Amino acid sequence: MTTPTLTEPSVPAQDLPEMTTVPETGTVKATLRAVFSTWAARISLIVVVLIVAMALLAPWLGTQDPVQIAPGERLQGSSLAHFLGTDSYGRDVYSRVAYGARISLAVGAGTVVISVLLGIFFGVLTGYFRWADLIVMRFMDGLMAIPGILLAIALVAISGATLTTVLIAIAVPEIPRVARMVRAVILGVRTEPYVEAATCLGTGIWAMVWRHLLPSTLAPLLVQGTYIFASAIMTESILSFLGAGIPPETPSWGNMMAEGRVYFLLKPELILYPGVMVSLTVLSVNMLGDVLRDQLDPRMAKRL
Amino acid sequence: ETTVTAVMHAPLRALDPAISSAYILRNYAYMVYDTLLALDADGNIKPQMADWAVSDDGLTYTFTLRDGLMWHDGTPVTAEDCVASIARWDQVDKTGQVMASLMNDMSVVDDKTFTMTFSEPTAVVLTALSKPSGIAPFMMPKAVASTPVSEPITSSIGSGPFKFVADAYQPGVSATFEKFDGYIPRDEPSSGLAGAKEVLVDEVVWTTMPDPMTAASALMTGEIDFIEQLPHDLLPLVEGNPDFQLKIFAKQGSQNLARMNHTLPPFDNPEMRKAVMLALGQQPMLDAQVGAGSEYGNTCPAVLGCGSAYASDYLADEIVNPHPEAAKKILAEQGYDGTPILLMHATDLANLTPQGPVIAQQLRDAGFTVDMVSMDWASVVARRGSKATISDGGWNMFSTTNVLPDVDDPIGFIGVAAGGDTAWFGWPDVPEIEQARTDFASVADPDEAKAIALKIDKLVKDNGVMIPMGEFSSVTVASSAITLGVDAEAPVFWNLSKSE
Amino acid sequence: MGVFILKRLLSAVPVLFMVAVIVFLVLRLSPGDPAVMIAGPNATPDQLAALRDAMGLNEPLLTQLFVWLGQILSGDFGVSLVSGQPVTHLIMDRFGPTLSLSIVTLIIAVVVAIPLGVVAAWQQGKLLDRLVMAGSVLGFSVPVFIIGYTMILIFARILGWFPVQGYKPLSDGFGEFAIRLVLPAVSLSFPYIALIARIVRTNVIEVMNEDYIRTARAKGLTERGVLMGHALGNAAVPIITIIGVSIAMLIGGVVVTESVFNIPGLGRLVLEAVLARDYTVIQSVILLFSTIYVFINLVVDLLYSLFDPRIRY
Amino acid sequence: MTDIASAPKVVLSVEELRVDLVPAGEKPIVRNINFQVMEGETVCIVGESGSGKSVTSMAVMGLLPKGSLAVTGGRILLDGEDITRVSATRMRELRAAGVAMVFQEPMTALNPVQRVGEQIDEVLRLHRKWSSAERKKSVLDMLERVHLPDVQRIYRSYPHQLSGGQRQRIVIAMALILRPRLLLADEPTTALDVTTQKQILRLIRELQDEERTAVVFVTHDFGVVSEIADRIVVMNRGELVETGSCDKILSDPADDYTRMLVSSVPSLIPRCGPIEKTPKVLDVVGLSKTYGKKGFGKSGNLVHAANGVNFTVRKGEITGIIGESGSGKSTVARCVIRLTDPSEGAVLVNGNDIASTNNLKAVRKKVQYIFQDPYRSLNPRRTIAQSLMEGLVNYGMADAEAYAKAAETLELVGLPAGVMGRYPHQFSGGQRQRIAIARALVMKPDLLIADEAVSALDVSVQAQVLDLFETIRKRTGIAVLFITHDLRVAAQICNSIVVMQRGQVVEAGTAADVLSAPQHPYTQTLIAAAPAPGWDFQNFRPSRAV
Ligand SMILES: Nc1ncnc2c1ncn2[C@@H]1O[C@H](COP(=O)(O)OP(=O)(O)OP(=O)(O)O)[C@@H](O)[C@H]1O
Ligand SMILES: Nc1ncnc2c1ncn2[C@@H]1O[C@H](COP(=O)(O)OP(=O)(O)OP(=O)(O)O)[C@@H](O)[C@H]1O
Ligand SMILES: [Mg+2]
Ligand SMILES: [Mg+2]
Repeated sequence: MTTPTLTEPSVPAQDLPEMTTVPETGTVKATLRAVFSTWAARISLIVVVLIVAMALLAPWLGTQDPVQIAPGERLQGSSLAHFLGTDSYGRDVYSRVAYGARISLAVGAGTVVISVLLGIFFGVLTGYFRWADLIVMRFMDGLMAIPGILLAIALVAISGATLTTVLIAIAVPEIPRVARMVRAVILGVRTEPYVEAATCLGTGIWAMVWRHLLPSTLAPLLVQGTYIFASAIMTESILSFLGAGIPPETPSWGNMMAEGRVYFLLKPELILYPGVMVSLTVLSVNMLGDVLRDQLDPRMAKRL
Repeated sequence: ETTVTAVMHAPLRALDPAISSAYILRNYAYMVYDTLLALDADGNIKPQMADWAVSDDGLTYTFTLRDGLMWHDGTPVTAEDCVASIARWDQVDKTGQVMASLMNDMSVVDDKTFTMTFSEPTAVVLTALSKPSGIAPFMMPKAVASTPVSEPITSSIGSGPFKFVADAYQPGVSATFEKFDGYIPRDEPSSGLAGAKEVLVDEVVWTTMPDPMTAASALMTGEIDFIEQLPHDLLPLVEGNPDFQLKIFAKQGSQNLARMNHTLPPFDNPEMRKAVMLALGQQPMLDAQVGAGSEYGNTCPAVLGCGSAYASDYLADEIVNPHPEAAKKILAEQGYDGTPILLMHATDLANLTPQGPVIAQQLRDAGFTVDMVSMDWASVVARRGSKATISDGGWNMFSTTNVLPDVDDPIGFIGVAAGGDTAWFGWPDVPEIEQARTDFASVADPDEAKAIALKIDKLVKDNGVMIPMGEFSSVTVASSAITLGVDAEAPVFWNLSKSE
Repeated sequence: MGVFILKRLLSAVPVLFMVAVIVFLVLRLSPGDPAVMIAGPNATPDQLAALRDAMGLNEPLLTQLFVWLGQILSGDFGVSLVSGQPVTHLIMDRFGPTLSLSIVTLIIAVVVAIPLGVVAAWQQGKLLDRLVMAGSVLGFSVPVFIIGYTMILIFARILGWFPVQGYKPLSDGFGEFAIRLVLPAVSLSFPYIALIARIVRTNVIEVMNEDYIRTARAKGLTERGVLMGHALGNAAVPIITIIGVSIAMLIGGVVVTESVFNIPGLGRLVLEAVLARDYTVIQSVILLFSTIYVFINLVVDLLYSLFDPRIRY
Repeated sequence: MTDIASAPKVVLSVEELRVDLVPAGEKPIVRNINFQVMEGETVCIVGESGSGKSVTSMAVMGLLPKGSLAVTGGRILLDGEDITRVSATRMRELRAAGVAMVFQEPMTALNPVQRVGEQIDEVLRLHRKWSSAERKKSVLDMLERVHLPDVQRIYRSYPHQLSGGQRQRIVIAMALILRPRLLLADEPTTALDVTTQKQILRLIRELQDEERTAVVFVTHDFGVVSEIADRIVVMNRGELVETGSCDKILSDPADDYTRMLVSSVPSLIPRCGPIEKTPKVLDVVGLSKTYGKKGFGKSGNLVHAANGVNFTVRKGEITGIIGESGSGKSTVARCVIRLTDPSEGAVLVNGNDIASTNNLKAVRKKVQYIFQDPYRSLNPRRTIAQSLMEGLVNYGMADAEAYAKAAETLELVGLPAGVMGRYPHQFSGGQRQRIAIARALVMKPDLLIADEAVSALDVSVQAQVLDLFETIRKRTGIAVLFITHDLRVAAQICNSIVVMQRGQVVEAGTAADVLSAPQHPYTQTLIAAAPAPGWDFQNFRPSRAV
C-alpha cells in the first residue's frame, strides 16, 4: 500500500489493514475465479462450453445432413454408419442431436434475450416512471392472464411453424413475468439511499437507470433467466408434442423428444439422447447461474 | 350386460352426417342410421331398408320399404321420411348432386313406397343410394331431414341398429350407443354393409384418446377393448401376444395423394408436373408411414385404387418408383430457375405428418428447391383454397390421404375432377376428363364403365391432375375377447361380440 | 378490505377486456376458419359461403367483435361452431376434470415441495441439499409427457396399481375419482415441486439469517421447531406468490397431461378447438382462464395478509 | 453501585475463552477472555465495533453460528457447569431457564408474523409443563412487570403494532419470564431514543434487584455504562484489554486503548460559539410537509411531518436539528434538497427559493446531502472513484479532471487516493462515511446536509469524523445542517441548535443556550434523559458545567 501524500493532512489517515485480505467481487476476474472455485461449477462450465461448441461445430463433428431422410433405414440401432442409430424417418440421430443443440440453444437463449430485454424495458418503465405503471402493467397483466401454451399455439397457427414464430410465441408470455420482477426490484431500489444520493448529485434519469437501477436487477435476472432458458426448451418440446412446434424437419432436442415419444417403449433411446442433452444443459446453466448470482449479489459479499 | 369400449380414430364432435365428410361422422351414422341400399362384400348393390324396381324404360325407380322399420322414438319409418332424407342429402354429396341433376321427380306413393323419375336411363341412382362412404345417404325422420343443409342437425333419432345415448354424449370425448331393441335385422347373412345387422352387445362406448401411447397401454391393461387404428409403429407392442388380435379391414385402406396447383408456375406447365411425377416414388412414403418394407403398405399406380374394379397399370414405373435423373433432365429442359416450390405440410395429423418431409426430400433429390411450410391442418385447409400467388399466400403443392371407398368412384372421387375453377384445389382444367366423368355417370354397362374409368386414370396421370402416392391399411387391434364383425367400408359394430 | 376487493375486481375489467380483444384478433388473424373445417374437403364454395353466413363469419370484424362482447356482457357465450352445443354447457362439462386435476396437482406439489425445500435449506450446502436441488432442476428439464409415460409404465402397466387413463367425477365415488387422478397429478406436479421447492429453500435460508430466528433459538427451541414454527411462516409470502404463479402456469400445463392420461378437461377442449378453429369455444375458454387467473391473483393477495399481519388492505 | 450483602455467588465464569473461525483462521476471533459475573451484579462489556463483544456473549448462549464459528479453548462455567461441554439438549434446557438473552434490534428480534403474547408463551410451553391458562396468566403478569400498558391488548398484538420501546420490553419479558440466573443483553438500547432507553435501563435494574439476576450488558455507549455498570470489561480486536470497577475504568483507565475509547465520548458541554456576521446560506420559512394519500376514504391518515418550520444556516455555521425519532428532522432536510417536495413554505438557498423551482439540477449543485447509513448510501457495485466522480461528471466535467478532483478530496478526508479502485464493502464503517462526505464535498457545495451522519459509527470513529467536519468547516467555510438525535454530538459541533417535536420547532438558539439552559419542557426532558449527564468523559472526571 502506498503512503498517502497529503498536501494538508486534516485528519489522521486511516490504516486499512483488512483491505488486502478481502476478496474482490463484481469484477470479471473475480467472477471467473469464483466460477472455477468449486468442482460443480467447473464441470458445469465445461459442459456448457462443450455443448455450445457442439452447436457451433456441428457440421465438422462427423455428422451427416440432419434433414436427409431415408425411410427405408428407419429406426435402426447403433451401427458404424449411424452411431446412435436412426429415427423414424431414417435420419441419423447423432447428427440430429448435434444440430439440435443449435436450435435448442437458440430457443433457450433467444427466449431469454427477447423476454429479458423487453422485460427490462417494461419493468424499468413501470418501476421508475410511475405514470407508466397503470397502463403498461394492465397490458402486462392481460398478457400474463392468457395461458402461455395456448397463446403459443395460436401464434404458431397464425404465422406458421418457423423457428422465429416459435421463439416469439415462447418468449411473449415470459415478458410480463420478467417485467414484474424487474419492476419489483426497481421499486425496492429506488428508495435506497444510494439512489437518493445519486439524485442529489444531479444524476439524470438514464444515467440513474443504467448505473444504479439495472445492476441490482442482474442477480435476480440471472436466476430467472436460467429458469426461462430451461422452460423455453421444455415449452418447445410441448409445442411439438401438440403438433404446433418447430417444423419436424428441423432438428431440436424438444421436437426429437416429442417425435420419439411413440417409441417410448420400443426404442427409448430416441427420447433418451436428446433428453440427456437437455438435462445436462439445464443443470449446468442453472449451476453457473447460481454461481454468478452469488457473485453479483451484494448481500453475499457483505456476509463475508 | 356387455359393453365394448372402443377408441376411435377421431373424436365425435358433431352429429350431422350430411354436413361434413369426416369419417367419424360416417361411422357414427352407420351406428344410428340405416341406408336404403347397401353394398355387400363383393361390391354388389343389395336392398337394405328398401327393395327397388326399375321401370322398363329405365326412367322410373320404385322403392318399397321393408316391414318393421322403426325410428328410435318408436314411430314407424315412412316413405315420406326417406324422400325428405334423400332430398337433403343430394344437395351435399357429389354423386348425389349428379343424381339430382338427372332426376325429374321424386314422389311418395304410399307409406312404404316412393318413386324417382329420371330424364334419361341411368344407373347412378343405385350407385348413389348405396354409396358406402364419403357422405352416404342415411335415412332420418322427416322432421329432422327438413332442416336446411346450412344448419347442422342435432337430433340423433335414426332407425339403425344402435340408439345414441344423448345424455352420455360428451362432444370430443365420448359417445355411447346402446342396442336398439326395435331393430329387425334382414334375413340374409351379413356381408359388407348389406345383410343382417345383428347387435350382439348391449352397449358400445366410443372414446377418444388423443395419445396413441395411452390407448395402447389402456388396451393392454384391459381398460378398453378395441382400437380402430393403432399407429403402425406401436404394433410390435401387441404383435404375437395371444391376448390381442390384429385385423386389417381391406376396404378401409387409404390412398396417399400429392396435388399440384395448376394455376401457378411452375406447375401450370405440364412438363414440370411430369417432372414431379417422375421425382416422386411411393416406397419411401410408405416406409415412413407404416414402417420400412411393412406389409401394411402397398405401392399402387392406380388413380382409382388397386383394389377397385378400375385398377390400372398405366405408367406404373413412373408413378411407383422415383426417377430423379429423368426429372432433373426435364427441369433442365424447362429451364427451372430454382424458384422454391411451396409445399404445405400438416403437422397435427398422424398420417399426414410424414408426407411433407418425404415429398420434400424426393423433390430436392430431383433438383427442385422446396420450401416446406409446416402448419396445422386447419391452416392447410385454409391456404389450399387460395388461388393467389405464393407471395400473397398461395401454394404449389400439398398432400393428403383418402380412404379407398372414396376413391374408387370416378364421379364421387373429387381428386380426379378437372373442371378448372370447379375442380378440387389445384384447379386442373382437362375438359376430356370432365367429359369422361359425365359419360361414366350415364353408362349402365360395367365393361363400358371400366373402359371410361381407365381412360380417366390415363388422363389424370398424363395431365398430372393428382399423383397417387401408395396405399396403406390401418390396423385395428382388439382384445381377444372380441369377435370382430364384418369387413366393410366403415368400422361397424354389428355382428361383433364380446366373451366374458 | 372490502374496498380493496372491490377495487381489484374493478381493475380486472380492463384486463379481461384486453384479453378478450387480443384473443379475438389473434384468432381472426389466423388462417383457416371453422366453416372450412366443418364442411370438409368436398364442399362447394356456395356451401361454404352459406355456412359462413350461418355462423356470422361474413360480418365485418369489428361488428363480430362487438356482437361477441355484447353477448358476453349479457352472459351468453354462444354455441360451439363445431358441435352446436352451448359453450357454457361444454365448459361446465370439462371444467370439473381440469379443476380436480389442478387442485390435486397443486396439493401434491405443495405437500412435497415444502418439506423438500425446508430440508434443503436446513442442510444447506450439504449432500442432501445438493441432491434436492439437482433433482429439482431435473424436475423441470424433463417434458411432462415423458414423466407421464414413465408413470403409466411403472404404476399402471407393471405394478397395476392405478388405471392407465380416464376420469370419473367425484359423484361416482371418491375411490373411483381418486385412483384415476393419482398418476396424472403426480406427473404434472414434477415441475411445480421443483419450482416451489427451490423458492422455499431460498426464502427459508434468507429468513434463517434473521434476528428473530436467533431469538427463537435462544428460547431453547429445537432446530425443527425453529424451521417449522418461525422460518416457514415468515417465508410464506414468496411461497404463496410462487404457488399463485404455479396455478397460472398449470392452466397451460394441463393440456399435455390431459392428453396423456385421457382426461376430458378444458385444456384438451381448447386445444381441439384451436385445431378446428372453433372460435366461440376458444374465446370463451381463454376468457375463463384469464378470469381465473385474475381471481387467483386476488386470492393470493388476500392470503398475504393472512400470513403476514403487517400486510393490510 | 449496589452493595452486595452476603458472600457473592459467582454465576458466570468465563475462563481463557477462545473462539475461532471454522476452519480456523489466522488469528482466533476472540481470545484470552477472562471475567466473572456475580449474582445481582451488572458487568458491561465495551469496545469498538468488531471487537468481539457479540461473539463472546453468543458463546455464552451457545448460539455461535454453526459451521462458521466455534469455541476452541477455555471454559464457560454457568453455576459451575461448563456449557461448552454440555449436550445440545441440555443447552436447550439451559437457554431461557439458566441464561437468557436480549438482543440488540427490537425491530427484528421478534417474529413479525406471530402475536407477541404467543412468542413469550412459547418459552413457557418449551420449558414448563403448565396449562395454557397458567401460562397466559404468567405472561400477562410478566407484561405488567415490564410496565406495558393494556397488557391484554399487547398480548394479542403483532410486533409491528408496537413501538420500539414496547417491543424491547417484550424481548426483555421473554428473556426474564423463566427467571434466568444470567441475563445477557447485547446492545439492548442502542436502537432506541434516549427517553425510551432510560426507561429500559431502569427496568432492567429493577428486575435485577428483585431476582438477583446476574447481568452481562454489551454496549459501546459509555453514557449507559456509567449509569448501570458494576464492573466493566473492555475489549479490543478480540482481546480483553482491561477489566475493573466502573469508577476505576472511567476515571483512571490503565490501558491506552481504554483511555482513547473513553476520551472519545463527546461532552455534553457545548463547545462552539455562535456565528452571526456571515450571510445566510439557507433560510427556511414556514416549511410544512404533509404525507398521506388523497383520495376517497383516506383522509384520516394524514401525517404532518413538518409544520411551519423556520430556521437559518449561515456561511461557516453548523446548525443542528435535534429531536426524538419521528419528530420530522429528516423530512425537513429532504425538503431542503427537494428529495421531497414541501407542501408549503419557502426554502431559500443563497436567497433563491427552491421550494417550487423546476431546475433541480442547479439546486443540487449547491446543496449536498450525507446519509445516515454509509453502507447503503454507496452503490455496492460501483468503485469509490465512480461514486466520487459521479456528480462532477453529471455536471459536465471531463473524466480525467473529475478523477483528479476526486482523489484530492479523498485525501482531504484522510483516505489515500490509492483506494479509488475499491468497492464500498472493502472499507470500514468510518471509512465509508468519510467517502460519503468526500462525495458531497467534491461538489463544492454551499450547504451540506448531514442526516445522522455519525450515528452509525463507534465513538472513536465518530470523534474522528466530527473532527473532520470541524476541519472542513474551518477550511471551506461551508454551511452545515447537522441532524442528530445524540445531544453529545450536537454539543460537540453545533453553533446553533433547532429542537423539533412532532413536526414543529419547539426551541431554537445558540448551542450554549439550548443545551445549558433549555426553555421548552420537551428540550428539558430530552436533556435529562441523556445518559450520564454528570460525567465528562474526555477529561475522566465529573463535569462541572451541569
Ligand atoms: N459468523 C461469523 N463468521 C465469521 N466471522 C464472524 C462471524 N460473526 C462475527 N465475526 C467476526 O468476529 C469479530 C467480532 O464480531 P462481534 O460481532 O463480536 O463484534 P462486536 O464487538 O459485537 O461488534 P458490534 O459493536 O459491531 O456489534 C468481527 O471481526 C466479525 O467480523
Ligand atoms: N414517505 C413518507 N410517507 C408517510 N409518512 C412519512 C414518510 N416519511 C416520513 N413519514 C412520517 O413523518 C414523520 C417524520 O418523519 P422523519 O423521518 O422526518 O422523522 P425523523 O425525525 O427523521 O426521525 P428519525 O430520527 O427516526 O430518523 C414520521 O411520523 C414518519 O412516520
Ligand atoms: Mg455486536
Ligand atoms: Mg431521520
